[in-house]
Amino acid sequence: MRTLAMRLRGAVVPLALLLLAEAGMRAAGTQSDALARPSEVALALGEALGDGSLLRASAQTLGAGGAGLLVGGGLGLAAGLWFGLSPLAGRLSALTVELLKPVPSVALIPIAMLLFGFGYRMEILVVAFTCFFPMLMLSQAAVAGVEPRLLEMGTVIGLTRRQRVWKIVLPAALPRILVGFRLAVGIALVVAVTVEIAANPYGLGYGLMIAQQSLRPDLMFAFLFWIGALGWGLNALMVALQRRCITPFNQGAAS
Amino acid sequence: MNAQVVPLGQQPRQASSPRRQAAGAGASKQIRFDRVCLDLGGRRIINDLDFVMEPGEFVCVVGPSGCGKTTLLRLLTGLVKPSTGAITRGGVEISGPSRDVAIVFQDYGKALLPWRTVAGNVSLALEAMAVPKEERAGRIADLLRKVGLASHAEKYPSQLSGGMQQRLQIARCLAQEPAVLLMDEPFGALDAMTRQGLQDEVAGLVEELGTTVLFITHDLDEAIYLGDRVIALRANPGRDSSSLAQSIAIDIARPRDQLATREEPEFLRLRRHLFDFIQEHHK
Amino acid sequence: MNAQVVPLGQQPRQASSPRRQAAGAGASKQIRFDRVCLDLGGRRIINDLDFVMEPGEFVCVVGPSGCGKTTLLRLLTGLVKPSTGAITRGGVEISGPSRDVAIVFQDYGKALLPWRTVAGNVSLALEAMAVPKEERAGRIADLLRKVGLASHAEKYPSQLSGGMQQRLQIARCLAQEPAVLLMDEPFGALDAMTRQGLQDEVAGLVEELGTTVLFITHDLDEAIYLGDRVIALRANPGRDSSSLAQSIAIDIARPRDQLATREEPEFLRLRRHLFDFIQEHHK
Amino acid sequence: MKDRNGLIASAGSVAVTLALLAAWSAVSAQRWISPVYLPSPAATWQALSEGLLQGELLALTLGTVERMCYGWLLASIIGVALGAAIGVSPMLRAWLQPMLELIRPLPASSVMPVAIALFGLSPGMVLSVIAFGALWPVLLATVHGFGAVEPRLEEVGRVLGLSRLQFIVKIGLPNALADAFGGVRLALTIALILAVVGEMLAAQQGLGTAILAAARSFRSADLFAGVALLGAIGFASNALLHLAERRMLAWRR
Amino acid sequence: QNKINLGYTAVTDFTAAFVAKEEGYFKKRGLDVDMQLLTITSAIPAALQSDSIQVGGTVPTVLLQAVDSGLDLVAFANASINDNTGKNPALLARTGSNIKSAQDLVGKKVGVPGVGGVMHVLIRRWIMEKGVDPKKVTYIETAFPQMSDLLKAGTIDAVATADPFSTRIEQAGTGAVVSYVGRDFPSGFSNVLYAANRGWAAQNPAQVQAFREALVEAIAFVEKEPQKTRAHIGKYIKLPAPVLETLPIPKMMADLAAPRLRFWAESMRQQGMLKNEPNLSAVIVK
Ligand SMILES: Nc1ncnc2c1ncn2[C@@H]1O[C@H](COP(=O)(O)OP(=O)(O)OP(=O)(O)O)[C@@H](O)[C@H]1O
Ligand SMILES: Nc1ncnc2c1ncn2[C@@H]1O[C@H](COP(=O)(O)OP(=O)(O)OP(=O)(O)O)[C@@H](O)[C@H]1O
Ligand SMILES: [Mg+2]
Ligand SMILES: [Mg+2]
Repeated sequence: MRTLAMRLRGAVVPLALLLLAEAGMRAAGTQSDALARPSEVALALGEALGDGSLLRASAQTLGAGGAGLLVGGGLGLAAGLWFGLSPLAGRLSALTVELLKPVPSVALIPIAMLLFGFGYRMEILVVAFTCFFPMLMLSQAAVAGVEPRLLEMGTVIGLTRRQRVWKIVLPAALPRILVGFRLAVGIALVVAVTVEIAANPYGLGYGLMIAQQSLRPDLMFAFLFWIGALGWGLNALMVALQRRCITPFNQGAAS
Repeated sequence: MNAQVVPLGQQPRQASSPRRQAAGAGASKQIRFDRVCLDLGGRRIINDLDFVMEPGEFVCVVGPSGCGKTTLLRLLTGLVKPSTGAITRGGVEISGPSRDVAIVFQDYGKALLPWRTVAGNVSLALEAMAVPKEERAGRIADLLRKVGLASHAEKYPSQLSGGMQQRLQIARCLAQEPAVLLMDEPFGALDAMTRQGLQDEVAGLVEELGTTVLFITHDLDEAIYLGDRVIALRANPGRDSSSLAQSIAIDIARPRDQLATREEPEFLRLRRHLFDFIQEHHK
Repeated sequence: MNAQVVPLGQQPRQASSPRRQAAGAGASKQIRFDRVCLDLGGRRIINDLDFVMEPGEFVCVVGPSGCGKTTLLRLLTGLVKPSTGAITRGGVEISGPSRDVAIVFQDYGKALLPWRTVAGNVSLALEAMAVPKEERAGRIADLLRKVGLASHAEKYPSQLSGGMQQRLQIARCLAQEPAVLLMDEPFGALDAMTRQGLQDEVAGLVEELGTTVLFITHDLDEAIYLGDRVIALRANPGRDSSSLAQSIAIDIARPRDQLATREEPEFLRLRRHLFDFIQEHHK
Repeated sequence: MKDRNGLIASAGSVAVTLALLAAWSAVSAQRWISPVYLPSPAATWQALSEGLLQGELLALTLGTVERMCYGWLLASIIGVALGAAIGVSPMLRAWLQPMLELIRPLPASSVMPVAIALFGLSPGMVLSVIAFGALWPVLLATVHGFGAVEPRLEEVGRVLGLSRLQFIVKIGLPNALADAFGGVRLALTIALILAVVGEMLAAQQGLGTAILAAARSFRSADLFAGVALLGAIGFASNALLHLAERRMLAWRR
Repeated sequence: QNKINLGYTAVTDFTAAFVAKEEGYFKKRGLDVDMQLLTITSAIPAALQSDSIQVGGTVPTVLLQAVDSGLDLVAFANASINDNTGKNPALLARTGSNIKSAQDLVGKKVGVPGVGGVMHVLIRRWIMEKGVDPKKVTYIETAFPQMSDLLKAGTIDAVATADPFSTRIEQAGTGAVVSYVGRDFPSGFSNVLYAANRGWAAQNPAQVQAFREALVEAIAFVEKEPQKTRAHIGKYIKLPAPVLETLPIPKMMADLAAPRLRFWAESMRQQGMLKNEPNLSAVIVK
């Protein structure tokens, strides 16, 4: 009962804002190629869901974004663990990482386009590049932040390096690695959509652009809303995963 | 039956306590501190420490809070390197932690894996030693029984009281079957009865296995009751005086008894002697 | 000069120790445990606890590890609520923490702000009480001197030894000038001399200020030396027997003395009595 | 001793970077990849120095830096404040978090058209979009930092009778600071990216427009010069932040 | 038979290709053409270069700049040409801005659909020919659908745009036409053309030829059957029906020769957009 009420409360603010927008636009009689009333957006959303185009576009975006996430996030995690575990490797790579990290993925799109043309490979490359660094930084920090006493203990009881990684470092760093992964999931979606907006002729970003160019602001906002909802769902999934992996007892290891 | 008050820097030439003869093969290595100094944060914490631990010897360390007892113990594990001087074991310089040196940390709360149960935490040591899976359960149950945690095997550390956490740490160290056991105020969080029980348990175990023990405590009675020798450290040694203020051999027969031993005149004499000495050096 | 062994559930009618008459105005509230039970994780930790603390009284709690001493203290702060029964102070049920109840936690490492210096940690309590800035420095220096940390004011907790961290926590509690002081094995990490010094310091302070004290220790000598009354808790009370195993009034004159008091026949008698009682109840 | 190790590590780190540069140089010299896509380091350096000394690259760079800094500052302040509020108040969490979670994954690039329609093509609009995008890591990390306060410290706060505000300022914030700093660092990177995207989409003069122009006309040396400048900006700002972090989190060492 | 991926953008300049596809003129000549709608013109050279598409509809400015930078692209057919009787492109000024001529644009902000794109180059040339320094005007990249809102908000003072957007801006009352810019230039220079990778064009001369022939046939159809043509357009450009009805169809011409590109080469050199003098005949394959 109470949790239901709590959930409903979360919906109050956005609903109020939507109603306000609807009322305001009706009152002002807004006529625009770039804006649409919430009610029109809702209709367009229903239509796009009904004809399957939205779901198809979602599958394309999620497929490319997911593959990019796996490649970039996986490599980032591996590198983060490596750099976190071996301070030498971490320090040697520091400058290169710091120099490459701020390179915006959008600046890469033209280069990736020339190399691969449009298509999944290009999108995966750009998404992977973008997911790589946050995952690397956060997992490196998570590993470096493991309670030193635990590592000392592990060394003293004679765990091998490998065992220390598996039995101490990873479980202790897991909560923060999951936070990083959650972030990376969000980034992957955002970048995948951006690549589609800027170049790739499929997926949600492409749909968004086409809707805009076809003078369908209602459909454009429907896509925008759907992207938000998708991100929200992914995040909820990640939170559930976090809950499963972190019991009340090992939570303390996160901090 | 006389307290050998050994002048600083000199060590007893011979193993005089019965325990030392009982030393097993695994412990047949002398530990030697050779003019060890250590600076931390620009301050001299330990100065000119020079002493020898015979294999199988049970050495207790006392001294005021902050005098460097924990630091001394960390030096022995190899977790901290001396600024000058060397620490050798069996003639070889200690370069880093080794499996046959076990340590019971003072801050027990931080040395346990919060995501493993009581049994899981003990298991960690067995896993480190590559004990086959099927053997582990039995040995874990055995160890937990020894420290009185048998009925808490499935709890997480955060569900244990302070004393129980410390006992868990001890169980894990015993699982290691170490040749050298370092204990940093291991019984500080225990009640009197549990403490006495564990004192005898540990004393018996190390005697049997010939383990060399360095035992930090702030309880003089405990130091005398357990030790073959008691070492007193000096706070703020500076650069002129050695950290080692005194080394007192305890010539009381083993096995010792919680009631009888503590009433022996030699025990009382040593206690008074140590007490006076420390009081004198305090402030 | 007789140990009043009070039957369970009954409390002394009158304040009989000199300290209780010295109770100041801030402490003029009786604390009453009224048939308190507590379950944690489906287990009965504390059962049917029923006793009264007079204003200004110094009550020591002893009992085996894991018997619920820390839990009892947490009940008094209001951090934990009893499953059944009630705890009142001055007739009002304790609903949550209040500033005039200070607590020294057992796990000192976790109770300090790691990002504040020693002085900053003490300052926290003064800030909570809205002490004007210009007054703080003087009071902090004063408190740090009392616990022997004057020369470490600018260090961070991670740079202190265990004992020093605990003394810092005590200083912060004293800064609160509490009417009720709850101490959970506060001297467990201290060396014998520092410990004795702080025992006398704390005893003197609370006597002067009329503070009511609940003091957990596993050292029977300490309990008798400090307390007006010693309470022994029973481990695993189940649902039939009360957690309160015994309540012993300590009728030894104050101020007490580390050497003289501990040699008094009454002290030794009480010590033996408590010891026997606890040994009997152990296991 | 420590300083010497640090020096060696820094030198090693520079060496690794130089080695990678050399590899790049070799690849472009061998013409394994056409210079249309991959210019040589020398060509990039030339484009860079010419652009900075003679062209308008310097002014564009400063424009981007300014935009990034303001957006980032805005994001950090709002993120920490909002994160603290949400981290402390379960009430606020219940009301706001679901909506924030819904807005968070919206790509800033797709929010831009809406922002343009609502606020016009002003610098203020670009700033608000940068702040919007860079806000999330700060917010998330701060909320997490508040949630991860050691339970014992929370009890200390309650026992000391700290007011809500005092608890936030004296315990919550310092405790969250370490986490928040991670978020703030990430926010800086994102702010830079969004400044560039903003320039590309909303026609504000800056490195973004320069890169876009280079990309459209396939001047790869100019493109790489722009990207290298972005890397340099990110590196320098991060280094400054690192310095600040080391000062503020001195207790960790 | 090889498949041809044809990349195009959502403008009616590609009407001939839509018709050729729909009426089977491609198929008749053995061409298997797939139509791929892209959102940005400037992505087309990269897509050609990487063989994501074999034929791309693009504008001369983009093509010339790509070639100038070393991409080996060629044009082989024309899509549309400038028509100095038409209404596209148009320069519209914000209502109340008092912009009546090129002189009035000094210090103002003009929205163009793509910086460096055809309209941008054209408007700068127009301003210059009116005797004004085009550098004294600020150009802001603005997507077509947003132009009306931005004019209204006062963010920009004028826009260079085309139908249906110019008509919609007029109808909404947010702006008024200053000049139909295309009318101030001669008819006949290429506005949109079909390009390919040089390698592909060299290997497939027959297909190039067939493609051109199909376009010629389609242009004849467009003139005969305007109603059917609109229906075909609706399939490839998704616009609301009323907008589609009024959409003007530009003048189309499949034949491509160097003179059709000379106007652009000149303008771009003037505006400093090309490093080298373009070799126009090498850019075109017959
Ligand atoms: N990381 C450090 N940096 C600077 N000084 C330190 C550090 N660690 C410990 N010290 C200092 O070293 C001294 C000895 O500390 P140590 O922990 O060895 O004391 P101890 O004898 O174990 O005390 P206790 O009985 O209270 O645990 C203390 O004065 C402490 O302040
Ligand atoms: N969060 C919890 N969940 C379940 N059981 C708990 C929890 N906290 C404490 N307990 C149990 O309550 C009992 C009493 O714990 P408490 O910490 O009060 O003991 P204690 O008397 O202070 O022991 P010690 O002297 O060792 O500190 C223990 O058996 C412990 O396992
Ligand atoms: Mg210590
Ligand atoms: Mg306890």
